[in-house]
Amino acid sequence: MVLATMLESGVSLEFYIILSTILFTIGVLGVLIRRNAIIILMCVELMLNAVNLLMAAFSTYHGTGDAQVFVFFIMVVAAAEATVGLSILVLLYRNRKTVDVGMFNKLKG
Amino acid sequence: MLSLVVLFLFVLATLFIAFLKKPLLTLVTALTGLLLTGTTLICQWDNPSDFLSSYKGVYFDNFAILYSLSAVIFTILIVLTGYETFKSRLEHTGDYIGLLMFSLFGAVVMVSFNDMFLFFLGLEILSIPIYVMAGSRKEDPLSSESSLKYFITGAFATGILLFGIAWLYGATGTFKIDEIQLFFMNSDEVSSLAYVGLLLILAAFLFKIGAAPFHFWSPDVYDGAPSAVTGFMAAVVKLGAFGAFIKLFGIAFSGLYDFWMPAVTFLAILTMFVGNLSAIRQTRFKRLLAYSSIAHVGYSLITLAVLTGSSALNLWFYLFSYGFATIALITVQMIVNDREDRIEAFKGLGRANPFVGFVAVVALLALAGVPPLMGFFGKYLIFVDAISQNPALIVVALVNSGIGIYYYLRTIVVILQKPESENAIEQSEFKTTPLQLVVLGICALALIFGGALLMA
Amino acid sequence: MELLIIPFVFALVAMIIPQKAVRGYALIGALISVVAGIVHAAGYSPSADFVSLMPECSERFFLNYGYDGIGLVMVLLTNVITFLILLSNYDNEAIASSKKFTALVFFMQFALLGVFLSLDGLLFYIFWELSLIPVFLIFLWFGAKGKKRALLQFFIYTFVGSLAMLFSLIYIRSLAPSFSIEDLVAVQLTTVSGLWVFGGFFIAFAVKIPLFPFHTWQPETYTKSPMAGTMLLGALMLKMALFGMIRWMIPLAPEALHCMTNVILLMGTIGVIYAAILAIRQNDIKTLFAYASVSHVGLIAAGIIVLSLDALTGAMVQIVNHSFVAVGLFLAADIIERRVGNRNLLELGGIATQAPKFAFWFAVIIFAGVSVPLTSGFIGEFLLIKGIYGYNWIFGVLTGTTLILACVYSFRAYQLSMFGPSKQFDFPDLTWAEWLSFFIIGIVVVFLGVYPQCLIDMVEPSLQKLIEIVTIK
Amino acid sequence: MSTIEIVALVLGACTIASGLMVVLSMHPVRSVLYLILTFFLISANYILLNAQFLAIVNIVVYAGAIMVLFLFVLMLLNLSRDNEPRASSVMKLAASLAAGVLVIVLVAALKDATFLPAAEAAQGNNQGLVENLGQLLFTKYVLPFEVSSVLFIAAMVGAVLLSKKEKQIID
Amino acid sequence: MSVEQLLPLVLLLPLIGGFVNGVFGNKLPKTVIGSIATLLVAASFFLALSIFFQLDKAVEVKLFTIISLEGLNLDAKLLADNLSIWMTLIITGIGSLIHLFSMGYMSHDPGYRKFFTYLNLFIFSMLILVLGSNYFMLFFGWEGVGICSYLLIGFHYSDAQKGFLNGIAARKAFIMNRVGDLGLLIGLFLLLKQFGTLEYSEIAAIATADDFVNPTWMLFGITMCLFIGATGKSAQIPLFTWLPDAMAGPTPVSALIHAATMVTAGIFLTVRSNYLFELAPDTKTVMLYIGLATSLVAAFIALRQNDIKKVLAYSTVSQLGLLFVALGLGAYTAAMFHVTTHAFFKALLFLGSGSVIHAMSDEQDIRKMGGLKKYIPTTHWTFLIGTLAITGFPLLSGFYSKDEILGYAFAESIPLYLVLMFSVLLTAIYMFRMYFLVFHGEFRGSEEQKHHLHESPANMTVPLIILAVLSVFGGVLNLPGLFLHDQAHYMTHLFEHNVAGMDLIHMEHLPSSTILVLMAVAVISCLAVLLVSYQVYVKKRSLPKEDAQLTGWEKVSANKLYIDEIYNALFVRPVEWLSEKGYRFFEVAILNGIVFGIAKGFETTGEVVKKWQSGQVNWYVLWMISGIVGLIIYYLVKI
Repeated sequence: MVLATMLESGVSLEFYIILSTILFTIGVLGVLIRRNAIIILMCVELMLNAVNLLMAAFSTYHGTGDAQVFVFFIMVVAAAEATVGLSILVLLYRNRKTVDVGMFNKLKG
Repeated sequence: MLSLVVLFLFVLATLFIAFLKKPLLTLVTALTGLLLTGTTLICQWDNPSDFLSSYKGVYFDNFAILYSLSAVIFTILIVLTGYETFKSRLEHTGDYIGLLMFSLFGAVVMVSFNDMFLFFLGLEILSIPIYVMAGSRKEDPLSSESSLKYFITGAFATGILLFGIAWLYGATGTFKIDEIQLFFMNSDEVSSLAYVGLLLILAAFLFKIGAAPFHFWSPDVYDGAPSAVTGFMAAVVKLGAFGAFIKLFGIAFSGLYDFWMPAVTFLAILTMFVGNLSAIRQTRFKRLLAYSSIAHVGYSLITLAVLTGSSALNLWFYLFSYGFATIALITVQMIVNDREDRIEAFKGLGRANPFVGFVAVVALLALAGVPPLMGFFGKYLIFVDAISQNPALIVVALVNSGIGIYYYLRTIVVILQKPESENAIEQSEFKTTPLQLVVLGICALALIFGGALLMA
Repeated sequence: MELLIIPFVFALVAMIIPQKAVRGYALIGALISVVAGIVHAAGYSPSADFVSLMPECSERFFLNYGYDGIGLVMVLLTNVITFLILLSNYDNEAIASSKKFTALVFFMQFALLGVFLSLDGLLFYIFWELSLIPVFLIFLWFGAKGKKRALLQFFIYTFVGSLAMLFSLIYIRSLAPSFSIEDLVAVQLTTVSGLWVFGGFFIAFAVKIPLFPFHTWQPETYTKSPMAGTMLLGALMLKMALFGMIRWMIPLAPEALHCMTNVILLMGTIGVIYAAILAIRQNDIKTLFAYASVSHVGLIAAGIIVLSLDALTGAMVQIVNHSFVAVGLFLAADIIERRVGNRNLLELGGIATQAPKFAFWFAVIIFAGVSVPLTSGFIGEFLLIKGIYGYNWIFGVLTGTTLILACVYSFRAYQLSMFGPSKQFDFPDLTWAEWLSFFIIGIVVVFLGVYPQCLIDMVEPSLQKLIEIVTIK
Repeated sequence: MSTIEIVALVLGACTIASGLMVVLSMHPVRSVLYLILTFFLISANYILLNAQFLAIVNIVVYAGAIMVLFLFVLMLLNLSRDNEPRASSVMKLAASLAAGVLVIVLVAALKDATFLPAAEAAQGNNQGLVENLGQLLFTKYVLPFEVSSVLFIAAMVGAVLLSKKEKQIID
Repeated sequence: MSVEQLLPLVLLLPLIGGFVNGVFGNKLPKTVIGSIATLLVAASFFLALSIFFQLDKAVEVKLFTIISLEGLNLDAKLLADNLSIWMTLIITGIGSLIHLFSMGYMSHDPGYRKFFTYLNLFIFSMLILVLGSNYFMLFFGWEGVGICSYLLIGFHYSDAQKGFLNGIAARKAFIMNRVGDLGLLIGLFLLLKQFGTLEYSEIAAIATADDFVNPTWMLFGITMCLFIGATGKSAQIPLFTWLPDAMAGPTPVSALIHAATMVTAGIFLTVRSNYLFELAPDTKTVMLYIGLATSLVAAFIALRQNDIKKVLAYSTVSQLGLLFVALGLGAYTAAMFHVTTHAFFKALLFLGSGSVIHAMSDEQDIRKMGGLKKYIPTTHWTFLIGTLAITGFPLLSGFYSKDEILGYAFAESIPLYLVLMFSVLLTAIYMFRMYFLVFHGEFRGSEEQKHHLHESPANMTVPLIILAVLSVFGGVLNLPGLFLHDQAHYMTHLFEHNVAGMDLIHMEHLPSSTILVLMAVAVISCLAVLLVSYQVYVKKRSLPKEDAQLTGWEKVSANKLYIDEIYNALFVRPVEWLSEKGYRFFEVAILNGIVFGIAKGFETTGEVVKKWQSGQVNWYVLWMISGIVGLIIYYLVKI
């Protein structure tokens, strides 16, 4: 396939590392500045996706499938986390009628 | 491997038997499972075998068995001590116990893994039930809040960890521990990818064990979570996390020891100070425990910072003693059962219930590291190991022990103090259950004689 | 081995015996310990080597017990003083009939004996720390009002101090094959590492002795703690530190001596003078005695550190003397406080007319405290000051002022409380238990003042060996 | 610059832009939609990386399942309004600073990175195909695979435990 | 019995007495108590006497070892030679008389038993002091007598008015003594350093050996230290102010301790160490001038004292000064001679004053007395003898002993002689003043006192009479060679072994005529003072002024040269100030402040660190990110 040779053709590994780093950082940024817990959860998903992308890039680079298998597991975990996270949010919403993380500051000091 | 299977089967059994709404039966099932797991673990001592010989995903060497067995013991204690609470919601009794056992499953995987796959999965299996359990007092907003905080920071840390694993994989091209180890041993020049990956993984670990500046979740979560869960986090989760930590850094990354050692040393110092200083002014008991736990993480990190042949053992012993002390204190806290969880509520405990008071004092002294309790020997082993390499670090640790004594002692004084009036005793009745007393007894015995046995 | 087992067993059994029998039980238990100590002393022929209590298994660290002359003296002292403490509290119903108290005192005795008998660094440390717990509990359960601050101050202070010692022990352990004292002594340190080791020990001991300027915990603790606690502290716990200097600090790290001798000597000397001067205007009798104690032990510490045979011998004599005197003084203070309900010297007076026996024995104790000849205090201070004088004459003269200053504050205390016309309170004379306590103290003090040689013979070989170790290193 | 490079660059830029929009758009639903877009773009990247199966799974699992779940919860909790309070400006500044520094230091760390020799990018480099991955997953990695089922059960039990309405609360 | 057997017995008898009285005394009647005490001391005296006559050479008796260490050997050892036995005789002799006197004097005192116990213990301590064969034993006794002195000065501690002051006087005495003791102790250390032993005989052997190289500074130090010790015990400048205050004790105590025996311990010490002092002439000079100054100052103060015992006390100080002048001149035998006679007449005077006080119902102020000679004749006559003896009235004991010292002074230098003579003159002035005021003129006390006036019982007068006889004839012990060549210089010969090897008797080189002139001067001056005093106090009946009317030198004298005030300002106040301020501003504010400041610091830090835990999860994440950034920066910096 034509596309398979992309690494040789000048799209370097660094490109993907930087790309995923930036995506990851965007996720981090989201976690930091958003106060809606659901969005924060989404940003975490974005972070995980950045990792997935990096894994895939390395997989291609190293020429083994291991990393892609790893990506599957990351997806598994992401799904599990999303489930649990959302149920926590539902619970919280029931208790406090909000999902604004800024409101959850009773525990401190 | 067999123990994992046994554990899993009994978790399922517990979950299903719980539908009968007979809490005692559920408890018995769970305990049977845990005891059987323990037995299978013991049977594997000195006899590391693998279920799948072609792929050594998990590997039960003595190190793994030691850590797993301790985790099993702690889980038994926690289940016993928390039984009263679990029982109060009949339809969830099985869930509670099952989730704790799931978490234990994760912990066992985390100390026996052999590649990043299982490490990562183990970590998640360890964490996710705890996210849930932290919020398991559903009507309590604090519990939910702690759950949320733990979850957000935990998920974030998972992201960091995975990112780190990815970078590491990029550098080494493998997920296996032994291959990574070989890679670092053999290559003269290690790619920066590996360094960054290592640091990201380190950060994730520091989060999981609660070291500064990744510790912020822990006081809030310890405080908000139901007491039994707090105990579980302090004892089992920490054991699992540290087990994996020393496995990765002590084995896989030992080639880069010179690189990460100063960072770990610095963070150990920072953690000790943050934990101890924050604990000084606490008025809530579980927060105090949380900060003390942070401080203890600091001491534990010393083993990693110096990393000798006996580090894994020392660390185990330290965590083992710490676990007993914490579980004892959590049990006492549950007996006191103050709504506000004030330390002041402990006043008159020694008078009203001498045995509980005694165990509480022993546990606090053990945390403070007073000989001849187990906690002292834990510290002692760590310090002896470290002193020839880094005496200054030990000085710092001792200074911190000194600070720590302040708040432990204050608490002890509260416990042993005479109440101002006689009515005060009657007001504060401390209800105990036989199971809790058993737990306290076991902890006290372990704390008092554990050290001597080891040294002998 | 029975030396250690007896108090331990008695401590355990104390919890289950009937309430009425506690007082008698306590005395019997303590007496048995004293007898056990005397049996050991009778069979002891002075030499510099350690007599192991369990020779067959002394390589197990937690069974490595033994004594030399110094240790034996300390053991005897501990047993006798424990007996005295129990005896002198006999009439203090609230304390003496308490099972808790009895058990704690026996436990304390156990820990102290452990400190004096252990020939293993770690074991020493364990017992050292262990000894804090009973005192802590006695203080907590039987202490005066407003004790919390003093309690925390004292315990944090001493705990932190012992942590420093832990550092030293661990440090030197990392250079030695085992924790046994022979191995530790055999370690050769550089000056710098010697300073580390020495410094750690020193902090621990300086706090506990206590040396100026680490003494601030003491007056407050003494005033707030119950009499038995004060006695345990003043008579025995402080001696642990002095003993520790002789047994552990100096032999383990003599490399640091040339840097530290003058420092410690200076601290000791300042302490002697400073505490004495402060004692002069104290009106609380317990605070006054606390400062007096600071002053006296400062002299002992200074004497130990100059490491001459006479000063060391003097230190041993003075350790014994100070223990007895401390028990006597605090017993006197307690008698006054219990009967008058007041410790303020300015509000006391005229007791001597009402209670001549008490006045007499109090005077004997005071005389021993100001080291009048024919009391052991004189022998101790004579040798100490001579030793210090031999090291450096200026320090000798300065520490010698204790002879004068001690008179000033001791006699002031005695006079204000005992002399003058009778005041408006009723002061019954001594009960038999109190009298007997004073009597024993008096006999010992005078006997050692006239014939200290029996003590000197016991400790001399060990002290010679200590000096030898230092000289060789 | 070859076509592929240009494609990759454009794709990368789009991904980043879309990702940023997730964070910056204030309406939650819009964020979700941007996230789905991002997932699609990442899938495109996967294809570019010759990980075809991954690309499909990514869309199916993330965009298809997880994001729907998110949307569902969003709707359930009736949060689809633009009323999210803003983070404090201090936080914003600090967060941007931290994120910026994070990118910079990571990239800086990458500056002198050395890489293992790349694998022979042979024509037959097709480990991204489903049969290869399946092979790996069910032979070599069967244990983690099984263990992940434990994770799922745990998550499931947890989710049930948390989401189930208590009888007492209803009463 | 041999000397070796007798010697411990001499020592032990008073101890036994003290012990018996102390332990069993409360079951015994008063007479038995007093008799036990008195008889045992008397027995001791007779034993000592028998030793004295048996003794031909020094005898040492080792009792046991006190301290035996490498390089330090201190034995409890007794030494009997002429000097120590002579002192023993004085102590036990005068001691038993005073015991006898006390039986009467203290008969109404509730502390009767205690008093005799203390008195016996004092005798015991004093005997240790003089009989010990080394400086260590001497120090034992030295401090022991200090303690007994303390106990006896503060004897009436429970007195409603004066109890408290008595206690303070006792304390002052002990503390001042202690200052001297410290000096002595350091002297002991120096001796040990120089000679390696504290045994008199060994030190003497070394110091008098031919090949002994005199380490001048060392010996100066040693002797100065010994002298400091002596100034404390023997009440010399600067440590003399305790002695007048010590008069707070019962009068027999003043007689025994503060006149006859204890205060002469300093003299004894110096005589014992004479070979050392001979090697250190500078110390002797110091001693000479200190003694001279003390003598003058005390005599000056005594001039305007109105307390009968205070006058005697200052007189004692003055006489002790005179003794130190003698010692400074190297006139050891003369000093011992004067010690002996002084013991006689000063004990007599004190006991006499005791008898007076007893008669006056415990009144001590001479302004309230007068005309007592007809009420208490025995006391009057004996007191007169004592007064004459101390003023150096011809042919009485004081005349000889004082003249001997004056002679030495003259031989040394004439100005010295003149100053000393002046001091002697002052002695005569204040003694006669007191005598006349007390015994002549009108009775000035209250009616009640007058009503009670009575002569003391026999057990009080008998000792007075015996002492009066001794005061009269004591001079024969060391008659100058001028009169009777054969019997002359009995004491000089007695002590020639103790002060051997020194050129002592330079007075003998004075021509007889000079000696006669000196004697004549002394006699004339004494008589002149007597006549003038008689004129002033008996004929003119002039009375002491009230305190408020005093001016000029009289005021200074009456106020004791303000020395107590000066000492207060110089030593007592600063120490108290230091004690109070040190406690408040150093101990509490600084030291405690530091300790609690550290604790506070930790708590404050804890408070601050707690704030870090904001409760906002975004911030937690932010800190985590910062941590990661930090770690990676660490990497960038490190690699």
